[in-house]
Amino acid sequence: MTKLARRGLWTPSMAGGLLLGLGLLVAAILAPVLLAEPAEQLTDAAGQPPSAEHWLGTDNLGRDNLARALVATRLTLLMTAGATAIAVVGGIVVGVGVWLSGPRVRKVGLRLLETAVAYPSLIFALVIAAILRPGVVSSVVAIGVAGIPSFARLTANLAAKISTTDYVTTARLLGVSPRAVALRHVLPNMAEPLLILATTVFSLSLVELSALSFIGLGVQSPDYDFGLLLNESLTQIYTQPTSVLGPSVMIVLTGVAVMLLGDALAARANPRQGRRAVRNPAGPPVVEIPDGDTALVRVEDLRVRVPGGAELVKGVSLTIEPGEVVGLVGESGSGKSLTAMSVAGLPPAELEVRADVLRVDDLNMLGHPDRGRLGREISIIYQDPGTTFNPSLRMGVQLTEVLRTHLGVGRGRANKLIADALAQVNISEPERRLRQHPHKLSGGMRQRGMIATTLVTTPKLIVADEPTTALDVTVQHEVLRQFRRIHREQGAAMLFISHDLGVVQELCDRILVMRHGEIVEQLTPGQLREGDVHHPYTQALMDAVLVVDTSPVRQEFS
Amino acid sequence: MSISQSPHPVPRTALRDSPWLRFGLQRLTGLLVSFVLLVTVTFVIIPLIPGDPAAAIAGPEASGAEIARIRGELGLDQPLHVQFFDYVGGLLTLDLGTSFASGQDVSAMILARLPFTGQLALFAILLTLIVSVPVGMLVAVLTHGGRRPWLDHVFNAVTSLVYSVPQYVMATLLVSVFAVGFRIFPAAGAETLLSLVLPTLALMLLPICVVSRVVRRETTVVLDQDYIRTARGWRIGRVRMFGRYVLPNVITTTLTLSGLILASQLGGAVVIETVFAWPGLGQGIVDAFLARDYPVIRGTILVLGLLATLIIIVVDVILAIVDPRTVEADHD
Amino acid sequence: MTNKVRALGVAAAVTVGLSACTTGGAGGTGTIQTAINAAPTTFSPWTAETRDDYDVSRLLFDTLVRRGADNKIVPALATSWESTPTEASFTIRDGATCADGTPITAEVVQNSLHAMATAEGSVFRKIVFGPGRPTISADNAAKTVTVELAQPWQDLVQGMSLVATGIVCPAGLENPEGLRRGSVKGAFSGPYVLSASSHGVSYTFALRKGFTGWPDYGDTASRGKPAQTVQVDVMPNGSSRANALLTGGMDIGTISTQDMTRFDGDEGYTAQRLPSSSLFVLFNEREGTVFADEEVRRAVVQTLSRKSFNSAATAGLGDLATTFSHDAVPCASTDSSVLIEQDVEAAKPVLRGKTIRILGLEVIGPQGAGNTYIAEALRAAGATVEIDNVDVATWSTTGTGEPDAWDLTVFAGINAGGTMYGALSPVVGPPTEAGGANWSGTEHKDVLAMVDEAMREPDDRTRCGIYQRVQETLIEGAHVMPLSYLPAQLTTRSGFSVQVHNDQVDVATMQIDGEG
Amino acid sequence: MTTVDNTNQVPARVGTRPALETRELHVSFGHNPVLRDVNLVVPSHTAVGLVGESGSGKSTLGKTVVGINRPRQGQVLVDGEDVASAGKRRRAELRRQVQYIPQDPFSSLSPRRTIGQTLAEALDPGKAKTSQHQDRITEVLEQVRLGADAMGKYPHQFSGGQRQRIAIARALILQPRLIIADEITSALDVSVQAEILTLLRSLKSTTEASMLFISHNLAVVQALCEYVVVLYQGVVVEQGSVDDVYREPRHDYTRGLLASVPGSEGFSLD
Repeated sequence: MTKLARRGLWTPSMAGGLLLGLGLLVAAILAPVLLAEPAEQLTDAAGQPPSAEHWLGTDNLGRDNLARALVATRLTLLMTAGATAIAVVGGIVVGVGVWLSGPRVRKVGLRLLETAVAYPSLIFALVIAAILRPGVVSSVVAIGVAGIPSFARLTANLAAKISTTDYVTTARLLGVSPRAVALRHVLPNMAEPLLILATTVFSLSLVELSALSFIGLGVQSPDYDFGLLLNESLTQIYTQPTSVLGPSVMIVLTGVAVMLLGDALAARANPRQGRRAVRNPAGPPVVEIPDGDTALVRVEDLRVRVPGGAELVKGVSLTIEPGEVVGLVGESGSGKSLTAMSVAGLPPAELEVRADVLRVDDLNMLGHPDRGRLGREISIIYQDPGTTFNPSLRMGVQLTEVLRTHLGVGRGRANKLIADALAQVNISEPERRLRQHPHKLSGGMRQRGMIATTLVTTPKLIVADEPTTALDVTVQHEVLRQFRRIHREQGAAMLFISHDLGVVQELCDRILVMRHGEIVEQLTPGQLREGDVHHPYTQALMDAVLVVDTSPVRQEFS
Repeated sequence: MSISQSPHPVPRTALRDSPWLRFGLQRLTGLLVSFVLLVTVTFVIIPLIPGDPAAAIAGPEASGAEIARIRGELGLDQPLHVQFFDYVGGLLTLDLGTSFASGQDVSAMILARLPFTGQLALFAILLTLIVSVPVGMLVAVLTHGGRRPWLDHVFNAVTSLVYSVPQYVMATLLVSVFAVGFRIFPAAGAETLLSLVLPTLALMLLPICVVSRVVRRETTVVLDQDYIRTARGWRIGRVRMFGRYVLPNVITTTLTLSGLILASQLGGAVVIETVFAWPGLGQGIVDAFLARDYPVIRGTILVLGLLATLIIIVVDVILAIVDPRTVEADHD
Repeated sequence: MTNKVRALGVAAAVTVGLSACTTGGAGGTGTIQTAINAAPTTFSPWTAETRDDYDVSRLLFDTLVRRGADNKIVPALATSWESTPTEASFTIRDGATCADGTPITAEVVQNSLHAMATAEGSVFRKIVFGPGRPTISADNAAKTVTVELAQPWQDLVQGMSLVATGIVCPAGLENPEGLRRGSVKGAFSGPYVLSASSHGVSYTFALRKGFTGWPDYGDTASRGKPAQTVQVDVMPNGSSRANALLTGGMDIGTISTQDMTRFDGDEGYTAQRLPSSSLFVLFNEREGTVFADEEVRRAVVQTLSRKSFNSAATAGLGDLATTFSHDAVPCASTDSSVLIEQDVEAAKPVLRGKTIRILGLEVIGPQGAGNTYIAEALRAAGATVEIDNVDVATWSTTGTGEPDAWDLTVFAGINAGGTMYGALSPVVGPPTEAGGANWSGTEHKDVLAMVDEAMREPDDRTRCGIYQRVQETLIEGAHVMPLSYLPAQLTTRSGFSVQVHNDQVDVATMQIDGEG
Repeated sequence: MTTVDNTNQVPARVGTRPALETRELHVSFGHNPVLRDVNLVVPSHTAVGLVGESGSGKSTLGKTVVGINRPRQGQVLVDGEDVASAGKRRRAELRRQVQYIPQDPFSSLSPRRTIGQTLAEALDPGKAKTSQHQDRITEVLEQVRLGADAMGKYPHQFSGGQRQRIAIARALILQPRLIIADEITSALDVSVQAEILTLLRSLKSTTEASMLFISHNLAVVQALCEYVVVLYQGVVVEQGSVDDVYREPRHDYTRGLLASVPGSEGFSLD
């Protein structure tokens, strides 16, 4: 149990699900052995109300209702498991099969699956059960087969994602057969989501099996499952309600047990599970700036940590003067982004942020400063992996957001303003771009679009978090030029983050080198150019910068 | 220097290359293919159901001679391929045939039932969306980033519980409490608008669980997206954030799912219709099964298939309007 | 559950009736809401097959006579009649008209009866007219219609009370297809016309202006008036009906599930339980089968308890049966001493090692519980039992078409004709494979001879004596085992009424009481 | 020696067949031409850089060579043999002579398979049993400076740079004639990029494989390759030895590329 707890498995969902599940398993195993007689023997005590002897009364053949409900657990679980297995295995075979077949078959197959999924599955089951004649096996087959299309579709969706990954492409290039690709790469990598889906299928099968009984096409006497018992007693719901209690409670318990287990599995599969939001103590929204403190941004002893875990930023202090461009350089995981986002007031919710001072102008970033001021005064530009803009909104809406929300500019005027700004950062046909969705624009255009917004909102501080990392060098060049330009024209201070010393040295007035959550060196571009660095880490970063050598003698790279 | 711009400005394509046209054609072909499949499969498969329509019509006290006569009258003594061509011939003139059991026009019978089912399914899905989208989003937002773990557990437990109650038990409970107990709503039939309340409620509960869970999950996914981080950077208000940035991206999955639920409810409401004596298609097809009324079974299955496909197409079109990438993705 | 209820449409369910016998005036009032189990399969009275068909036809077509209390025949369209075993003549009421205004003359009646007697597909033809073709003649001037039979058939006058002999007006005879679909308004001779329908969903019947031909059941008091409109919904689920009745959504309805007890002691309702079908064990006695041997049949009968079966099949709400027909059928045996006594111990040695295949009709009790009881009881007595609970269609198909597939079934006899002859049809006469309706496979020539004798016998007492012998022969020979009567409860909300005679709801006596 | 035309200017080594040659290769997606008339030679035992911006078609070219994309026209010759016209078995052999390393080290390795299994699969696509090929796997892991203990570990236990090494090992394990490295350093931090480049340079001298190194950064190409081919809007605009092209770029686009590497001569933000 402690082991489970450590792996984040011992949640209330898991505990509840396991407990219920175990109880049901015990009932399934023991009840048919121990309770066969009261459950199946005909007696004269027919149709009796609840009593000490028969807690839930007896049915019209004098059999104990509670015993029957318990004994039915075995058959119900077996049937539901059977139906689930058919749906899952069939679904996987069809779903993966469709994805591994040729493009033509795939297209037709997917389309057919889509239609099949939309078809009322109960009607589907009804036909199958009717043809096979009602009974245990035909119910299982009917519900199982009826569940195949939707599971196949889900599998196909998962397989679609996996089959476009590089590892599948590579395996195919290596000549691995489609079957082996499916078995080695596709299936194992979707095992977890499939397992979670299977729990959903299980609870759905349970309910559908009983619905089949309700229509009269389920299990037939003398066999009995929850559905049959429920259906038998449902006619008495108004006259002897206790008789309904046994099977309905059992159905619900079974369903809940499986759903809870599924939820627990899903939670575990979610990599973000275990994150717990931290309530950072909130300071006042604004702080007083001491006389003589000219800095626009002041950070003193900033510490960011995983609650109860590692410290990711270990006491960083920095200042940015108005109009100053400060570069923050370091490799992945050095804490540079966390530092920048703390400055911007948007640290990840699950991290603990402490600092002696953390302010931008008089805005206390440890408190809850006025949203409008934050929006107007601090502009943030992120790395562009193609996902920084909302895919379902047109560029115009998104780029004018700050203008309209915080500067009270009307839509028409905001569009006009931003269009002019886009033209200034060399974007052609700005009006058309504003009407386009983000995916129609290249990464460079999107970044320049972001930069253009600062032309019209004139923030005091621009926080740029690796804004050129995902771009080609030529595009990076152009974007950097625009940064330089707005800096010149707006005079905004800037916190510019990069892992590339080569990039920052061209743009920044001052460069801070970060490593393992600490600032290890502070440099001017001049020092950098002359190689006047002291920390070995800075030296290593410098060595890593490649420049084009166009001199006659080839540069040797070591 | 403009080298950072796309080197392949999309050229004006001929009409046949229009993604929308392709999209339309593809959907139409899909519709046709599934229709042909459905016609053939149902034709072949329905007579496999044990039980002779003639015996079902004649009843247990009829004589063997009488049953044989009815078989002849229904055309069941003809070779299967002759029956098939008759059937297909009828379909081509939009004639679904006449009911074995009642001699009534099958299309008229289906048309009489369709509005009841449609009404119920539409109401249920609309209300489902109205309830589960806000609930799902709210729970996602409130629990995002590991906040309020108790809400997380309560939400899971409650939805699991409601999800696990068989619909007919739920329906019966609703009737016994609200109709028979408090006499607030009619218990059965489809006379007034009030009659819709309980069946809709019974039909909604399961989809509400499914959809709100999905909305919640999708919202959580969306909240972790880069573009939400971007929007946070603009410090826009909560309402705008959820309305403009989260909702449209949640709604795509939700709509797809709702389409499927709507389609499956058109026939899948069998159980609810029985409890509430609601004269819809589900009830109709069960009756037809019991009477081995082949033309009605086939007709209903066909109509349901057609509706299911149509709903999918409509959802696809809506999605394509919401998010144009879906149309272009088909282009590959 | 649906099929259960649906089958009760076949095996049970007495539903709606209408009109009042003594309401003279044409004025109707208000609406009566009621329900049927399933869509009517036909609107033609001759081919009516289900109880729902009968109910609907009762509203639309008048019959010459009705069957009142104690099987007394009372006037309806015919004001008087005379009969012998081979002939009957009826005098037609003055001023009766069809829905399109055509006067109902003797000739109109003659044509309708002739059409019925020659119609294909009417199970009632033989029940009414016996074997052979009748000759029907009319005298317009004397307003008499005379039916001459090919052989003696005592049931003829009673047959004229059945829905199946409802008079179809000339417009209907001209358009049989329209008649079947209910689309020919002029075809109707009864108190109502079908004014609107949504097939399988609901049907609206409107009272005909000036209809006066209400049946005369005698001195039954009536305070009410027939409804101007009868609204009939299709409502297969028994609980739904009970709910609708309890919540005011329905005025008159029949319930056949355990929901019956929900009205016990409720003063707002009048509830009357009626046998809707008679349940009895029927053996497949064909040569080579296990029940060709009388000893084995007897052992089965000795094993089973009617009481336990009744508890399983009807939750104890049904009455125990003393014969294979309802006890309200003329000449039904009520003598329980004829029955073979239960003696499980005596049966055990015989049943041990025998394999018995039960063809179960799943509507006999919830999920076929009645059949389950029989299976378990036989199993406990040492037999090897295979049981297959199936729906009505499969049951009918297997029972009539696959004699090799089953050994025993619980038969649910509806006996819509309400005659002893009708009740006998599944056990005597030509077997199904020979084109007959006899499931058991043995013809019982001796019984047939007795029936023939009964049909010639004009004296009721003597005739019933013969029928008593018939029932004893079949019961004592363990050819059938009477079990119980499946009950259906006619439930009427206060303020409404419907008349029941002879355990049958006349399909024409629904009224809204008093001030309405 | 550099020209702007499409004449092949990368010389084949005398007496040996080039590892790769493309002749008049045309590739299009739908009706959009992506590559036009591409003639390219990767000589034996040589690294050729293929540069161009996003959308220039350079990745498409790489994918066409390994067979992920199909050319509309033209030939791909591996070791002097036309792949398309080779028999089925021979084609499979030729394909194995060309190994492809994708850009993203995070999606190029199956998360549920150990490094050993991944490498074994490359050696033996049919069985993919680690045990039979332990020695070879150890050997190749050492080549990319990872210990043999990496064999039993899963991808998530490695950093991006280490994963890229594993991807390189997978390409090397078959001792191919040609490796196509598709932007394999672009997703990495500069410091990690430098490590990978160092590794690749040392591999050049210890393996026989030629390399087609796809990148958008001329500085990276210079650190590794002898020859460079510049692709612009699907057309080869310039090619030749790195020295020649860098010293005297003929095409504006090449000049732009050269000037856009921060810190390089001519780089300016004004």
